[in-house]
Amino acid sequence: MNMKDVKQLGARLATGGKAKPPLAVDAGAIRELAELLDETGLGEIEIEQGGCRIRVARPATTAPSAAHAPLSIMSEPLAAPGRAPLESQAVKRDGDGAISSPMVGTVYVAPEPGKPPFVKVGDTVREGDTLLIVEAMKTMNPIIAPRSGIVKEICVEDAQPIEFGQTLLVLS
Amino acid sequence: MNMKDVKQLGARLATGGKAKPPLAVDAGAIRELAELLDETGLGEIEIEQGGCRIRVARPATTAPSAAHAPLSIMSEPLAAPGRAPLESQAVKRDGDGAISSPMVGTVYVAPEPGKPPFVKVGDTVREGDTLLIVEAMKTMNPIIAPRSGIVKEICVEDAQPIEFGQTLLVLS
Amino acid sequence: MFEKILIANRGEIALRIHRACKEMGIATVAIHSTADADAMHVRLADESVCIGPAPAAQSYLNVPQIIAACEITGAEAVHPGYGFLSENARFAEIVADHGVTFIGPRPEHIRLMGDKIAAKQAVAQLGIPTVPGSEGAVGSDDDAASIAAAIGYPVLIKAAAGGGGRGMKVARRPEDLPLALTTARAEAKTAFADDSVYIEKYLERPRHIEVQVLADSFGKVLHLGERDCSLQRRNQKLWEEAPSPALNAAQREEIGHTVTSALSKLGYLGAGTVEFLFEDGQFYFIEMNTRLQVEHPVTEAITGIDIVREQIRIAAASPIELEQSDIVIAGNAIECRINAENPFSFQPSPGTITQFHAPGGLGVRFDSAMYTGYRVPPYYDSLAGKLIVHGRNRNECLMRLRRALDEIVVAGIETTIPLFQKLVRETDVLNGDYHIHWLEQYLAAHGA
Amino acid sequence: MFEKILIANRGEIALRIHRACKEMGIATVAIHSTADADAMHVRLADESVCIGPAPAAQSYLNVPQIIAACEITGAEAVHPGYGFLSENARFAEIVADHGVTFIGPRPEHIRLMGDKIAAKQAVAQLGIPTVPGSEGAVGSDDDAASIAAAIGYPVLIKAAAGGGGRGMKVARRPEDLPLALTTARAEAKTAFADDSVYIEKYLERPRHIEVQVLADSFGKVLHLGERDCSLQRRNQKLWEEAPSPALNAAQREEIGHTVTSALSKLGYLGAGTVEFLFEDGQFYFIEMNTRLQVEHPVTEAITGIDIVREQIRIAAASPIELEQSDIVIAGNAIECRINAENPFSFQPSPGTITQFHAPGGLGVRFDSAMYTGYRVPPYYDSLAGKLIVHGRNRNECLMRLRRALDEIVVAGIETTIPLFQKLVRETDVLNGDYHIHWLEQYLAAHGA
Repeated sequence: MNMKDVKQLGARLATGGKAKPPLAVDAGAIRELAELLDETGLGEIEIEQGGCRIRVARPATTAPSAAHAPLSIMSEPLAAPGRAPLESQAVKRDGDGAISSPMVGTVYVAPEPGKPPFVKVGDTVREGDTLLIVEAMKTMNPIIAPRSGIVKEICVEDAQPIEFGQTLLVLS
Repeated sequence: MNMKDVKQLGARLATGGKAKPPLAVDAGAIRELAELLDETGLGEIEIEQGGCRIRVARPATTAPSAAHAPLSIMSEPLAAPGRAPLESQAVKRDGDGAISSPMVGTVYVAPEPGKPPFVKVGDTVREGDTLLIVEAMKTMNPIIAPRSGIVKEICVEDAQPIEFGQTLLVLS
Repeated sequence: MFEKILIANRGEIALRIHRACKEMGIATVAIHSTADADAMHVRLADESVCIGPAPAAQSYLNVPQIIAACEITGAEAVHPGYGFLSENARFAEIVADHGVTFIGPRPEHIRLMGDKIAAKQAVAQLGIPTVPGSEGAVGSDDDAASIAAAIGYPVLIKAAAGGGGRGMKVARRPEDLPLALTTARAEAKTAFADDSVYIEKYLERPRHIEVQVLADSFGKVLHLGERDCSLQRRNQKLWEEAPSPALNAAQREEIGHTVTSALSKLGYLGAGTVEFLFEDGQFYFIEMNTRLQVEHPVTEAITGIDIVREQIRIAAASPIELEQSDIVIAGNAIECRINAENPFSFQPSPGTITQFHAPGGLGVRFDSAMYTGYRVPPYYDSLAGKLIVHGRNRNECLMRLRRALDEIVVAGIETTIPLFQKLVRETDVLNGDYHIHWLEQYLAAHGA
Repeated sequence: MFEKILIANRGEIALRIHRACKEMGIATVAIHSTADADAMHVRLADESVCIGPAPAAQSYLNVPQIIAACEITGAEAVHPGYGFLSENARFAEIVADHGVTFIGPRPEHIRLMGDKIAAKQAVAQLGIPTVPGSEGAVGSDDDAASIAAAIGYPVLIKAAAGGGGRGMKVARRPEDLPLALTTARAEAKTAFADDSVYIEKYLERPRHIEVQVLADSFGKVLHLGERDCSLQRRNQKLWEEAPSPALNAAQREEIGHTVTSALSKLGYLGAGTVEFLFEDGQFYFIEMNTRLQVEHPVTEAITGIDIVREQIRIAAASPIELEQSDIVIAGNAIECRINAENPFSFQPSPGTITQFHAPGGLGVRFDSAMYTGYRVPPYYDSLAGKLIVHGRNRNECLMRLRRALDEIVVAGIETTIPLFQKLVRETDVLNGDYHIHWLEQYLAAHGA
């Protein structure tokens, strides 16, 4: 169970249990249940009581983990077969601030080689500003700020190949 | 886990629910249920009583469950493939009273066809008494009471084939 | 030979192509939608690129993204598999325009065979038999009678403007013809405001038989025998076998020769399949598939030839290293399509596979992208695996199929396995005595 | 034909035999120890009988219990697999005494081949080449020199009372002989208080080559070509292939003929394997295995013949339906033994398989009783699965092996897979240039 699921569960519980403060009691319960999962080695625990219900579960092992995982496009080839699964490095980040690539291509941080980058960490940007450029099929596609904010992190390097959905930049 | 245990657990949950804020985690109950999962080999346990409900589970089962399970020697052939796994019917019972077969063979409850059985349910037997006979390779092997007791249950029928370790009879 | 191939597909066929590449020492690039991030083809490929969201139109059919994926990975060739972009002539052209080799036929042949009417005319000119019929609308009843006599009864009267079965009548004997014509014309008039009808040969219980072809860039065209794919439901093949229980060696050689000589004249390149209806010893062209087919493994089983490997070699301008006389049909093979759907209602059944265990042993091949914990996504087609069994004769093959079907474990979703467990015990199937309507009739009779 | 067969074994070979039975329409009885209650062969069999606790002596080697299991299930025949009771002549006799057919050779031939000295004498009389040597202890140095000259150098001087390498000296040339004799005699005297020595041909880098034979009750004896099992560690075969990279068709035919004519004279029945050392074009008998062998699937792959099926048919007094000329060697096959052990130290690694995924695709067979969640028990041998790949030629076979090895998932225990992933990239292995000491030398050089 990842944190996102926990939050959703908390929110759902909070809605159901109208009078209670959103997370106070539930978070504790979930934390306790999570500890119990660890302690007991259970797959899941579900509790329902007086209109409230908690179910916690460890995600079932899904994929053959000893199968060699694919190399994401930006990682160096791994030498040995039989390696452990990699999390895809192209996973979208949670949270509103992440700007992900709408296309496959090559990302550029500056309008031209040698020129200063469009943005740096700490810069304040306004909605509509160009943040990066993605080149695909000889076309330059500007990546535009969807809202104003401060550049918290730039997740790519200049001229790096990127996948669809890959996080490029995070606005705070 | 027998019904008595379930009821006790449920009762404790209900009690706990009253004394505590809406969503109380009865860690003791869950720990106990986890132990019961271990003990019983169950995949999951769910308890609901008086508005309270606990469900605990182990991660997914291990063996290919859709593979047709073997027929134990005393069951009728199942017609359809893809059936659910059978628990081996030859599983040894827990507890001191169970007398299990030390060999593969055919069990007889009486010294000769038509004669009265060696023992009946409710009989008092003494250590060394013959309880049954198992025939294997044309040899008659008496099954001897390992201790004195009362015959609580006879688990086999006359002339039934039996496996190694199969429970024949229970002494109380 | 190519150093790196991008596999523009998903599921079992992406894995199939990956396997051929690895056996040739070629690196693979998997593309995938966000829904397929955990898919087997992605896990096994040397590199992977997420090209779009779950809907196929935005991912597996998204040409610019696929081209961009070629560019950033440096793939030298693209294998389209089947479905998706595999018979898209424009895609083949765009790939070529970007300096990447399309592993498949020439765009003009993809285009030609994609137009069913033009295809029929073209192959007829090349000597491939088609369903005989009037060239267009028939005139008088006398004209119709002489055409019908030439074709041979039974004949089908069809509304020229028609469709959906309306305005269609069968005349089984000459004396049935006038009434059939009158009725068909009346229905056509009512339905389409046009009473013109045409006549063609009516096939009552045809088999679906298709011939697998390989053609290299040096003009060599070989056939690998036929497949019998008559067991279908709503034109979806479910059970394919090779060789066909209905063909003898002479018929095989004859239709094989007809097909290879036609495609040789056409200048065809790559793998392809010419599909026929077959009845009373006669073949009637249906269409040509200018791509790898789902059921290619049955041909691989009986010939020992890796068709995907040959596709790749041909695309790399290597010659086929075999002659027609090297192609030897050994034994019998059957493929069952394990679809993620209810075995009788065919209702799709996507979901998580809680347990998966492949069948093993002698003569059994299982091509599948399933694994324990894999989630069959609801976005794509329901094919989840293919069981292919090979035996020295058809009986051994059927018995092997039976035991292999009883070994597979796919829990958590519904599959077509129970249907095949029934079919492999049906007398008609055991006898090879079936036709393209058999399965639908069987399902109707057995409460499907 | 039998209606029901009891499979007196466990693991992958029990499953292998079950599969052959199911394909012949024969019901199966699995026997198992308490440790194997959840085993795959038990799960798939039509019936199962628990015959004893985990230790093999009390279960899989427990003859009375196995006979009792036949009695209560009504099994008409017993297939012993390999290991356990498969080469126990007394078991074969007891089975027969109880009116049950033993699927294997006649007890007298099991007994004969079980006595290594008697076996060597018997096969030599039947015309099978053995390692040449002095008939017994050699006398004077002059006698020794003439014997050595007759055998051909290099020769090995061995203590007649010897063992463990003591009292063993190699003479590579005639001039080495006197010193080798003196030293060997002195060592023999010290070690065994007996200075008699004998001489035999010394093989420096022999290959292990074995010939698979089938003989029916009508006097027909066929050979199915050879297997090369030279890649061994401590006499345990790890990698087997067929045909041998070292044999040509003429050699194959010659040794095949030698073996079949010898076994024909012997009146042998059933499947058997005659094992040889092979060096410089010469074969030297090691022993004969009067049972199915672990590595039989490589022969099945290249001949298409189901050896277990043939065993069962022969035991049912059916004639072999093939002639020697029907046996055609097609392509190459390699088997890798996937053992539950450390790939380099070979330390056993029993435990629970947390994830299992079999390799698939064209030309790949996986024989294994593993499944996700299966617990490899510590009581029995470490063989957990066999990967068998088949290709049209040795190179295709090797490339297929490489990709299949990279596909298998066996998590939770250590296996020999990483060793094979290395071996399949070693030049000597790729060239087929190896002998019975190669693997031990390789492991020593690579830090095993």
